[in-house]
Amino acid sequence: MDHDFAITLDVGSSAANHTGSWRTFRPEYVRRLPPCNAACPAGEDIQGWLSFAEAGDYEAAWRALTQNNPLPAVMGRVCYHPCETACNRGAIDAAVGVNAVEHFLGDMALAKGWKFTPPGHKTCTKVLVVGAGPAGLSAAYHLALLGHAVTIKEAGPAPGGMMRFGIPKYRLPRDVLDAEVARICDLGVRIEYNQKVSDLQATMAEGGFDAAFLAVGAHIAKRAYIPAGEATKILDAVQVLASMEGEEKPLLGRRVVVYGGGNTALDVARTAKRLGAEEAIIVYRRTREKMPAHDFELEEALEEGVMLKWLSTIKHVAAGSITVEKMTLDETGFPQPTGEFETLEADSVVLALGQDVDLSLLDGVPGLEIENGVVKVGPDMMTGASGVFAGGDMAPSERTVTVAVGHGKKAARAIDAFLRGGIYTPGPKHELASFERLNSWYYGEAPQTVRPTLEIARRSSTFEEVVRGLDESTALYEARRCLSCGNCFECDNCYGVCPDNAVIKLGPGQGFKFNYDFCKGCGLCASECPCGAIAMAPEEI
Amino acid sequence: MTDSTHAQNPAPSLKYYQKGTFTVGNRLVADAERAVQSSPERSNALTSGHRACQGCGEALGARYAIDAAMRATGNDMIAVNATGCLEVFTTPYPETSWQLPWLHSLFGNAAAVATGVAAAMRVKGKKTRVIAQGGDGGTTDIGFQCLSGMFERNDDVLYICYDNEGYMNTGVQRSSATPPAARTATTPALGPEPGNVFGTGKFVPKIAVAHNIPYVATATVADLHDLERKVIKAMGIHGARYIQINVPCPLGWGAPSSDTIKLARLAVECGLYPIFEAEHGRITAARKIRRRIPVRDYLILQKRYAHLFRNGEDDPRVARLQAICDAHIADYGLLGDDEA
Amino acid sequence: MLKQIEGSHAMAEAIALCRPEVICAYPITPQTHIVEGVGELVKSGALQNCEFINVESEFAALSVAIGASAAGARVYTATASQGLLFMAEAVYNAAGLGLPIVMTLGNRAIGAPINIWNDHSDAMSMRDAGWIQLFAENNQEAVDLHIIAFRLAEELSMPAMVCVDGFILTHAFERVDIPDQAQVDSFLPPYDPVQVLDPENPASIGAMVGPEAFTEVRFLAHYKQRQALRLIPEFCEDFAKTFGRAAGGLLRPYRTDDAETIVVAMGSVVGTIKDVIDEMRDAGEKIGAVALVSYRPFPVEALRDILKHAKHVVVVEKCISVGVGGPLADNTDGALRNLRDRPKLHSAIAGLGGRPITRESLKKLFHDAVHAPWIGPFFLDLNERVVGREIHRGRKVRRAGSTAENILKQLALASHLPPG
Amino acid sequence: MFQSRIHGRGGQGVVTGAEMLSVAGFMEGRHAQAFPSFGSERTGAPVVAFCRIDDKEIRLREPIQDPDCVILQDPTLLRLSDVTSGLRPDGYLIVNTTKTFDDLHLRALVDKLPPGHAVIVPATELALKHVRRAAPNAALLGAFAALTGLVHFDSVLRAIHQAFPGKVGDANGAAAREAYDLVRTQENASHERAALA
Repeated sequence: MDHDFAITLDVGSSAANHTGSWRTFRPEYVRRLPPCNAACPAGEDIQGWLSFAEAGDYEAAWRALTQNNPLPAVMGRVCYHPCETACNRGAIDAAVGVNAVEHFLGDMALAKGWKFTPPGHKTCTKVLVVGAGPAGLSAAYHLALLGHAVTIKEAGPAPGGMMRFGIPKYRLPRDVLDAEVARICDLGVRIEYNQKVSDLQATMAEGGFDAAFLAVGAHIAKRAYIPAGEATKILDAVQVLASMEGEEKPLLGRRVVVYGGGNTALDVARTAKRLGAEEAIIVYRRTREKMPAHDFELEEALEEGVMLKWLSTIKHVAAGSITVEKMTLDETGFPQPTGEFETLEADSVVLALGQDVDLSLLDGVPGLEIENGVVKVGPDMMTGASGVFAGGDMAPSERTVTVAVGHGKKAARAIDAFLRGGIYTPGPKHELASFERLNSWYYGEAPQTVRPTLEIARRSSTFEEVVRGLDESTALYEARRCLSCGNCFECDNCYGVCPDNAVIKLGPGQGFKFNYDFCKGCGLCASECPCGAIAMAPEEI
Repeated sequence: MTDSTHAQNPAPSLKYYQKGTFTVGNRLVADAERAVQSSPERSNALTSGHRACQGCGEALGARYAIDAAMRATGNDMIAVNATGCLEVFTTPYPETSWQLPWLHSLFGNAAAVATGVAAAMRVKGKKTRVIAQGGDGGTTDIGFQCLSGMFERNDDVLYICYDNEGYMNTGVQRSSATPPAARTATTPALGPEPGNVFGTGKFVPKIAVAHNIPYVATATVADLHDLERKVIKAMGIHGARYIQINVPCPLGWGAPSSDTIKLARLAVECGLYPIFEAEHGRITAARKIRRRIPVRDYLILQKRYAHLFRNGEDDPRVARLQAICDAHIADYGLLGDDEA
Repeated sequence: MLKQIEGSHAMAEAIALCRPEVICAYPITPQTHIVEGVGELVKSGALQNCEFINVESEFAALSVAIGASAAGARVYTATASQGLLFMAEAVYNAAGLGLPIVMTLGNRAIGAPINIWNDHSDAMSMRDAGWIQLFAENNQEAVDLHIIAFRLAEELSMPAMVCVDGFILTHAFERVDIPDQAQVDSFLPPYDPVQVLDPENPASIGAMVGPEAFTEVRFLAHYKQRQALRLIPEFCEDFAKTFGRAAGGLLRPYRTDDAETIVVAMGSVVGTIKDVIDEMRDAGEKIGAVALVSYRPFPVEALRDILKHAKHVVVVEKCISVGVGGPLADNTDGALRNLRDRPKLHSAIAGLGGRPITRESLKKLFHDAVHAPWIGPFFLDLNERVVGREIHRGRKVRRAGSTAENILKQLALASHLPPG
Repeated sequence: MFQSRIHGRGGQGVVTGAEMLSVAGFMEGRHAQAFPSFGSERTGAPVVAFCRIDDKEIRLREPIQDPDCVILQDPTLLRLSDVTSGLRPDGYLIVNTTKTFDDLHLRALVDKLPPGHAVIVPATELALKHVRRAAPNAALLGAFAALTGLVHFDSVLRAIHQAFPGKVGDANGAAAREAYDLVRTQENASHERAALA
């Protein structure tokens, strides 16, 4: 068109004016560490696998999940999910039900028969794993994926360790555990049962193992001295829970007292109820707030009729009754005796006061150090003995399945590096994506989905699983509650809110990049990024 | 997985993007359900290289609105622009940032010029749609007569007012859209009543409603989906339509350039800027406040209100502004059921 | 077709024949009958394909016209006096944007004091706005100039104002030859805009232009308007061929060939002046006149060619540029600038606010110009007694009140009539 | 050139009267120019309208100061201004009244005019009778045709019909016709008187 001079201009001609020169701060896309990932003892990339799940690609989600943890169906049931405690969504409404989605994915994988992809190449190295508990299984899995030949020697008759002998069936059905272990074995991992290793060096030499990972767990119950009469029945929690796996169920009587305040105490009390006890009373010397057991487990136990006696210690056990002393907390929160006593009826007393490790297999291993009843390990999980690594409950840490799985993975990587003559160094961690980094406005109100629970009446009589999985729609919903803290989820906000059209959209999965020719550095993209994936950095002049 | 023996958990309604309910786009939803602004094919009616200040709310609002209108009309539209920041920063010779047929005539006549364009289209039997746009000065003050005339004749024009609450182009002077107590160059923070007067107010959207025109709406740059929906809805209607968009001005309001959208959001959440729709003289919908805040939280972020918080305690006029918010909340029913 | 018709209605019919597509109307005396007339033609269906828009002000009227014109429509509007001032900003804008809007100006005085009667203050106030300004001597010319104005405006992409004396022409019933549609169609081709708002071919019209290009923009506007000096005679010739009568032109000399005194004037007063000249010629005086049709562009060379041999030039105009004198006299003076033996220029201000300009007064004026010349602008038929008294009173009393009201009071006293 | 000036009040059809007169002139192939005394034409305010008729183009735009004919539509105006000012010595005067020239103190003026150049017409009465509206303009034009002979009555009638199509035109035409006849009768009588004198 013939234009009037100066008054009429050709469309879009301002592209010649590069306003990027105005900028004093430049936006940059960053990755920040989501708090769930940071909190996960198993080192799962929770946000990563949730992002597949929220798109409905459950197999991809499961594969992403199992890059770090081979036991999602188990973990989805027994993990105490510190990820959810850390979850930023908790500050908006409620944490994302990560555990529930993991549960869903694990079950779906089993139902669909998804298998791990075997490694492309094999090494010629052999690794011994002692113990087929979560740490051992995890280490074996990761080592197998790295191409190493792995043999697990397990003292017991079945795999799972504490997952089998410590966690009641109503929390973890055994078919689930068996199926996930079988999938690990499918990678070529050999498990030898009833093979208690009593001399590590001998066993390694005998088998020609190049390295060993020890994860025998902590199966020896701690005892407390309690004056007791003759006919009294005092058992320990490990014994009770383990015997649940056998043919003969433990005889606990009508009134069962459990002594202790941890999750194991709850497990025992709930098991007792299921075995027909009319009363299951937990005696704990401190208050509910101080109790180490998880709140949700306590809630479930209370629902099932488990009773609690706070601020009490058992002073004497007699036939059919026990004597407890009332306690009071001092300023430091430590329980002090009051001198007041009370008698409770009890057919049996189960002690759930913690467990110790059986360290006998380590006798004579040079360089190995024991401290506070556990094996000292370095940051790479290696003990003082070269090539001997340890993890799980026998290493210093919190004793949970998830920690154990994390130990196994970490150790596997370190063993792999060791076998290649190097040292494993994990990559640098991103800065934490704390809640302040987010712009929570953009997230819709979406309360957490609660997994369906078994009716109370049936819980007291059966060992059916109490907490059931989500169905697909609820799992999808839950996955989509993830805020994607610290990592771009392609919401297009930066692309939309830039007043200067200086954000280039690269297409699905590709994210965005800045057009610094036009970006004036206003910072709107950074402040309106929901997940804190944009940082403003001063321009160098 | 459902089992009759299990307690029924009320199935939560599955939203497709809890993660990004209010974001511009989302990889999970169909293209058609995403905001126009999320599309790589958006028209960018107002393209790069314009000379708006960093974080300009008006630049943003204009692109949002015009892109949406262009989507709605299949790019068959013409825009008329009043004099003001938007005009100056987009079309300084020899460069224009517009990518649609665009005409600037004067400060106070955008509505009338648009009427003329629409008349020409009608007489020529063309379906081309017409938008007039301007700032609050060009709309609520100097352009008010033309605006009212356009409304009253029910001319086929969508008028969009980008309300940044003052004459920003000329260096931040007071307009009839400047809120009470706000400091501007002509209402300095001096004397016993610093800042703008507590007048009787002149909320042009309600005046537009009084014309019984087919459609009136308010919107902000903080709620893109709402804004786009309203523009697209407006373009589906013939006759006179009016949309007033709150567009914070970092320069005039005294706020960081990165706070533009946040301020628009807070202006709504405190109740100071009611977001509603009206059709044919009746208010038909109001956008509920999602996370209510006291007006103080909104004011304190802006230097134009700094004098209200100077001596360690709040000026009594903060309470007067809160009373205005409260009245808006009551009048427009801005609280949801659970908030009310 | 010959008709005895009111000037406004004749113009309305002519405008309709030009097939305007958008007409903006806002009432102001004495232009009202014109837009009423076209409005009627639109409502009755006689004028098809035309949007008639009743706007809320003159500012809106021209603004609507601007929008419609930029969008490619042939546009017409009309105004007068205060109305023109109220649309002033848009008047400049339409020219700056190069929009070929045609507007009738029913010439009327500007207040205060408010006055609805004829003079040229309104047209003169917009003389620098960049519009073509054509002045009609009678209603036939008013009709013809509108047709020419559309062609001229559209050819040059420039708005044109046809100035018609309020009441004197707009309200006069006289014989007018209204052309037929075929004639107008053959003279005035359909509007083919130079640039237009078009989604198929978008552009930004109305950019902000800084010091780096503003001079050039203004130069080009001036250059473009000077083009009209060539086009106006061309189109008028073409008009004469099509319609069989002469019309318009830049200017029209009357008995100037051997004239020693030449009167310069615009608009309807030229008719009266011609009668006076005939009378004076009959008395043997060598006098003639020039009717200026095109005030903008100002035909400097054509006017100089006519005036250069005269001894006296008397400019009679209906406007006073307060503090200087008559703008037409100034422009005429400019045309004579640098002539070696330039004629003496006598400036007369006449007919302000509707005061009748009589043959008698004009005859005396032309006589005095030669025999009793004055200095500066001469106010024809000024009531010197009233003015003298008012000046005297104003000197004595600080709070003298409104001059206009005092004059009315004096006149009422003088005529023994109750004031007001 | 024949110049007429019509005085009346807003609402009495003064301007229309002048226009109709110009149309009548135009119909006879002559040039005619009618124009009002330009003002805010409010009902009841004094209004003046002018009409020039000539055989050649009329260029003159000044108000008529020396009329060949004054038509006075409303004699109450006599008290307000000199409505007959400038009336040429050989001019005509038509007054709408039921009174006499003496009653209106016009005798002196009338006597200065040639005999038969001044007539009284009860035009309002005629209008009320035929048109049922106090609009004396058409009747006065009938009288004008009869008195001056400047235009044919037929032309006046056609002009009236052009301004008022249909029944209103017929009614006005009838009023004009009666006024025309009335004046012709008076004229004949006065000619007879003149002849006798």
